[in-house]
Amino acid sequence: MENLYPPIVDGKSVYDLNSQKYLKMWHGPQHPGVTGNMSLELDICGDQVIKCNTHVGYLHRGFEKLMERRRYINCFPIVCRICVPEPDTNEYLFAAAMEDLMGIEIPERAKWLRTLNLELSRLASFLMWIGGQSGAFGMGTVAQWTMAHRDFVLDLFEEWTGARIYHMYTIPGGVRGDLPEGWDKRAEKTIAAVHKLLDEINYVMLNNAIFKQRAVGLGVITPEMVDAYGVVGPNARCCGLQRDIRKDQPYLIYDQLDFIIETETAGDAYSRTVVRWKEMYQSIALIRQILAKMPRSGALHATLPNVLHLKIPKGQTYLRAESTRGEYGYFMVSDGSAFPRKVTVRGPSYTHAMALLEDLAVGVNIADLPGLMVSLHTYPPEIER
Amino acid sequence: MKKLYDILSLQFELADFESKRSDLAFCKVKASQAISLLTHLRDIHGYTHLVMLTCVDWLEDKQFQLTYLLHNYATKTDLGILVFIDRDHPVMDSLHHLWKQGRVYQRELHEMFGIDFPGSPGVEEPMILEGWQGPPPMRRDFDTKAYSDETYSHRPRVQNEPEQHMKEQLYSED
Amino acid sequence: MNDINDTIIPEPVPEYPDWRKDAKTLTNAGLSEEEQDWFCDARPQPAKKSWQVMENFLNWARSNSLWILAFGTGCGAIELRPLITARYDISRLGMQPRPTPRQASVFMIGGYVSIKTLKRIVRSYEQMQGPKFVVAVCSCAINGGMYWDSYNTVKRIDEYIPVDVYVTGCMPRPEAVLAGFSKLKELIKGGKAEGQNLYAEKFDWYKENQKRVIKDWNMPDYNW
Amino acid sequence: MNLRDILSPFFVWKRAFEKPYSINTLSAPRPGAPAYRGFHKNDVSKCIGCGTCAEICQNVSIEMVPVATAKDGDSGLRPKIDYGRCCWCALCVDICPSGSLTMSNAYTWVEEGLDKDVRDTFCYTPGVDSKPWDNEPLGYKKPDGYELLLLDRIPMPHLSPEERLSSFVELVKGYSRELAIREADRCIQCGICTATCPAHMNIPAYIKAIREDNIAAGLQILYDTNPLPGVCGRICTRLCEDVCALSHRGDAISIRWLKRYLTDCVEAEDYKDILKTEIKPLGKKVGIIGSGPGGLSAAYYLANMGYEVDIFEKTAAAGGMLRYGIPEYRLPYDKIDKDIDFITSLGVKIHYNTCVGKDISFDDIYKRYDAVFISTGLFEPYFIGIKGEDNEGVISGLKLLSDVTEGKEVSLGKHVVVVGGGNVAMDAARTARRLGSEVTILYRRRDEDMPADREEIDEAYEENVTFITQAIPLEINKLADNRLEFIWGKAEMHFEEGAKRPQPVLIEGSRETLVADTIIAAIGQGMNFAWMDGEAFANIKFGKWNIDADRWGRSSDQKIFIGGDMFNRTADAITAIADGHRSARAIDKLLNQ
Repeated sequence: MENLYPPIVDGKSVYDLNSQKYLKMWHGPQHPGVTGNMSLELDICGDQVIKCNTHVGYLHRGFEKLMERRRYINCFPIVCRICVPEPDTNEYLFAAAMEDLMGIEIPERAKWLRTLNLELSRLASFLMWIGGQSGAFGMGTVAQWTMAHRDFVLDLFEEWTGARIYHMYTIPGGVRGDLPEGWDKRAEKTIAAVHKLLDEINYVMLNNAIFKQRAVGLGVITPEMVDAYGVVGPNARCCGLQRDIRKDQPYLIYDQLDFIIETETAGDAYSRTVVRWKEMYQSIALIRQILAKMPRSGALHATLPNVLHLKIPKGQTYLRAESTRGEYGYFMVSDGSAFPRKVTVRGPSYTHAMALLEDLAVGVNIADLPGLMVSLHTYPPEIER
Repeated sequence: MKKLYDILSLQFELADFESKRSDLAFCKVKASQAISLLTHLRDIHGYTHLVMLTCVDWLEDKQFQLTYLLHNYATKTDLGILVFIDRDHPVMDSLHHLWKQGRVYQRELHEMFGIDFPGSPGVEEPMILEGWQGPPPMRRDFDTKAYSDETYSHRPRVQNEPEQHMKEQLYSED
Repeated sequence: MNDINDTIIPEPVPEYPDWRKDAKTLTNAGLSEEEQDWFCDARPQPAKKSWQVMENFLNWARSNSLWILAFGTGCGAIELRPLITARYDISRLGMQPRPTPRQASVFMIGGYVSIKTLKRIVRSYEQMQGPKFVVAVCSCAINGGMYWDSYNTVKRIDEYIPVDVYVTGCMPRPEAVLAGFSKLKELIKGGKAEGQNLYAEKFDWYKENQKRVIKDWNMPDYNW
Repeated sequence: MNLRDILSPFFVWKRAFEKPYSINTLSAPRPGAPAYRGFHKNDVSKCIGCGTCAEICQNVSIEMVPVATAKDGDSGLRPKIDYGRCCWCALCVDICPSGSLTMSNAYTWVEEGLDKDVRDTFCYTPGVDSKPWDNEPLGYKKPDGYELLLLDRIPMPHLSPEERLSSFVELVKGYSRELAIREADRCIQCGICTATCPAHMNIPAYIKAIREDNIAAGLQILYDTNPLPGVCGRICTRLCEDVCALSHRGDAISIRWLKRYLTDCVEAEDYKDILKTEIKPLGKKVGIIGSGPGGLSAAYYLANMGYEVDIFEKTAAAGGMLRYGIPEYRLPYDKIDKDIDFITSLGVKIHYNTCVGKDISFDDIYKRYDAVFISTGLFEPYFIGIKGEDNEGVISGLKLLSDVTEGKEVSLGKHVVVVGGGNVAMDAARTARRLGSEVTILYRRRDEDMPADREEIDEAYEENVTFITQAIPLEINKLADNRLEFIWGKAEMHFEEGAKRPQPVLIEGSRETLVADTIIAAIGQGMNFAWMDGEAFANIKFGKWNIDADRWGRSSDQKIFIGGDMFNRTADAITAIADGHRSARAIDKLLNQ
């Protein structure tokens, strides 16, 4: 079999596609194994990938262009659409970048509520991801459970913010409204159910012989690769790096909360799964802490100038936050007018799905490719925006 | 950050140091020195993480502002390197050899702003758009609404301004 | 008020030629000569109706086995996952996601459609076996939604493929999408979900619209 | 691989015995959460059609469409929402100034797609077109604790009540630049005020100019419709603020103070440069009787159009009621002079101390001029109509005010009673306070029915004026020590259907007494037609209480135009200014075409 694979010259495979030995195959955009809407252009030899090209742009809406012609307040509803499974990070960062440029301090309670919002959406996003991860390795049962539990979390969001997916809760200047009466109790119930689910996932998925066989050693990220590829978040933590923006550059009230950075050392798909699985426990603990410590009265929203003709002083800033996928950042440039000059969104999937995946996919079986993709936790809409 | 700036300015022609926060600063550098400055920052000063590379179109000044944002995990600080290049002939040195994801950023900038990065692999290939025939869409002089109105059809709609409407209704003969 | 509130007057939609009068074969001009051989050049034809009793029976059968093409075209796709999993469980309604267009009968357009995706949608739709139906969810598919001034998304999907049922919302809840599917079932049972035949009848009009926005047409004209 | 890895997945089979997650959504659809953002609802009776929802909607999904019903301060438009555009962000609900727009928790709307005119699918006007969720009580409403609009007015710096009483210095200090910009920033630019303002001043435009700190542009906008902005910026009755969209849930924009800020920012010398008046003389002459706001307004616009304008004024200074009817602490004389001087600088001639009918005959004027504009105003005070009113020591409010203006020595004594609840009553009472008297105001109806500005009433309270409401004057008697005994009776209020204000009815046998040195009657003024005789009036028809004229002030004699208080019943400066402007255009139409 060995001689089937193309020779490697200068670190690159050399082969002729027309030689009948190799095949070009498109994987996606219309493919159940592809998260979101992207496609992989594969050159395969047998069932092994020898070259992978990522194609994105199926979800390009031109957000950065649209924001240039919308008032600041009018950008607020559109930013959450950049990342569908976890919109709140976008909302928070956009609002925070605006507040940073304007020099506005938001009320203390708004900070707690924003943190709660971020953590809850982190939990929902991870639940969705773990369903994809298990589904990609053929374990539909776990996907059924996690999607249902994600829905329970979304019910909490719906009651709190008025919408399931796009909460549009973190508005520039603060938050939109308080927790409803009795929400804490229902939240605790849902969180307890998720906690129980996580314990079971340990049995069904992480200790599953098949999952272990397929995921261990798949798509290994070494610590040297991390900076070279701009790898962030759980993908960086899976190879032993203690990097978490919530600890390194605490924003909102993360410095008042007690949690640890979960790491693994192997750097493969399995350890990435474990890191995220552990992080969900952290997230649950954080939500419980917030609910226990949160101030129950106080202002929710700082007074802004009239949003209809709000102008932001000239300047530029960069704000980052730790999303489920790693560093999410907003670079906002204001030219002193009522419209943003430029808002650049740095989605963590950008580097993971483009440069990193293309290199990690080489040598992987086609059957494992969806698993590898999901284990990098990429969401295409934040790549092309 | 200011200290670092002072050290760097011994070697490079830097200008316009702006400290935004204690952990974020921006400074300007000449286009010809940018890549060597980035290499220097990465290898000597620990700015190992290329957070992003983006472009701001200053149409009025006929300039593109390329922003290379670097992060130092040890000191937990960010340094934004601003490079201004001519808008009519936008060419910039490539950094694909420093960071693997650099070529992706450059490919996107080539497509969205029409900036050329000679030597960057695949920079000419379209990344996001397919069959795009207009000007690079993220440039300020591209009007997305006009393009959209021209290319796609919307439902017809009439917008009444309250002030105008009341004038017509209540005191038009004055 | 600023320019975003300008009045928008659309261009008049061109009259489409009657396919019967103009029944020539397709040219597949977007393909290379070699590739032209790979695809057929026949036009789509409206399905012939059999006896009413038979037709009613078939419609009943069709309405109870709607297989959805698992192609998440926009944000709307995110509500497809809860829908097909335990909580909402559309298997109860005889529906399930299918990975390939050849096996699917319902195309769910999940909101905004960028030009690059539109190409794939058109191809996937044409590859689907008849009878086929389209459900468009989210406001973006109806009139552009929040991307009304974007250069890269189409505003009204019904100009490019025929849509049987619309569901509005941003996002529509899974229940609303379910209501859309129930409506589709009703229409199919009543024999009113004729999108596929409409596509065949107004084929030239649809093609013209598609080619107007897909500037690099390198696909077969009718990918069957 | 160890045995545990193989066996542990089977552990979860216990789930098979748990309750399934599936919910039966088909037979009983789950309602949205109580605060779910579903389809819109609009309380059309509260909606004022200000269009702020359309303004903030980034998707342009809201169209303002005309509806039949319109009330005061209502544009007659209602939002029509396109659910092919809406993104359910609910910014429209949050910003709605009247609080009429809300959302229901309904979320299902399905339509067939084929063979339909798509123009109106998924479009409807909430509250006007009926929908199943109209009466749904649940749904998203603007949450408490956060506000997109700035509802609180920027407080205007005032003199303290103690400082005020010691002099006639203007008590309102005026906005500083920073405060004015902050106040202007609150405006949502809906333009409902423009329709309500009698002069239809382009209020949103000049507020925008203030916000952008473009004083010159703002002044030009003011002079488009109002040649006495400095005066109006101080004493305007500001009907605009009553209908301000923000007044429904918060404080109206201080439109008047912003106007004042604009004029205060510009020195009198700079007016000419900013307004760039270029006059091309037409060689026609217009005579104006009365130099009140109506006359001055007509004079300004006519002069701008190129007419030669002469104003006849019976007193020694121009301004009419502005000067003689409004005390200095509200409208300093130099501010009147600033506006009038600019008008005279355009070539308008004012003949002072020229009383028509006495010093010059109206026939003379009628012959000399191509058109005549009459705005003599209401200068005959009404009497209370009770016994003893002719006693010395009973004066009219107007007389007190004009005496003070003219600098005459006025001695009111220790105790003063003012009868009336209008602005003149307040002015008279507060002037008397400044002259050192103890003042009591008697008013027939309740406190909240007083026609005077609320602000003035509050300021009168601050200045320790005593108010007696629901009091009907009965009799005035002269006492032995030359003081006056004022007898009044308590009234009760009778509410009649359809009436705006309740009717006071005297309680039988009620009789109270006050002792005062001076009694000031300030219950309104009427007109005097006595001077109107002569040939020129032959063609003029008199109505019930006034000269017959159309809304442009054209009387039945085509050369004679009327305006001001004698023409409209609002009796305020801004309406007179509007009349002057309207008549000026009508005169121009008459003479120039």
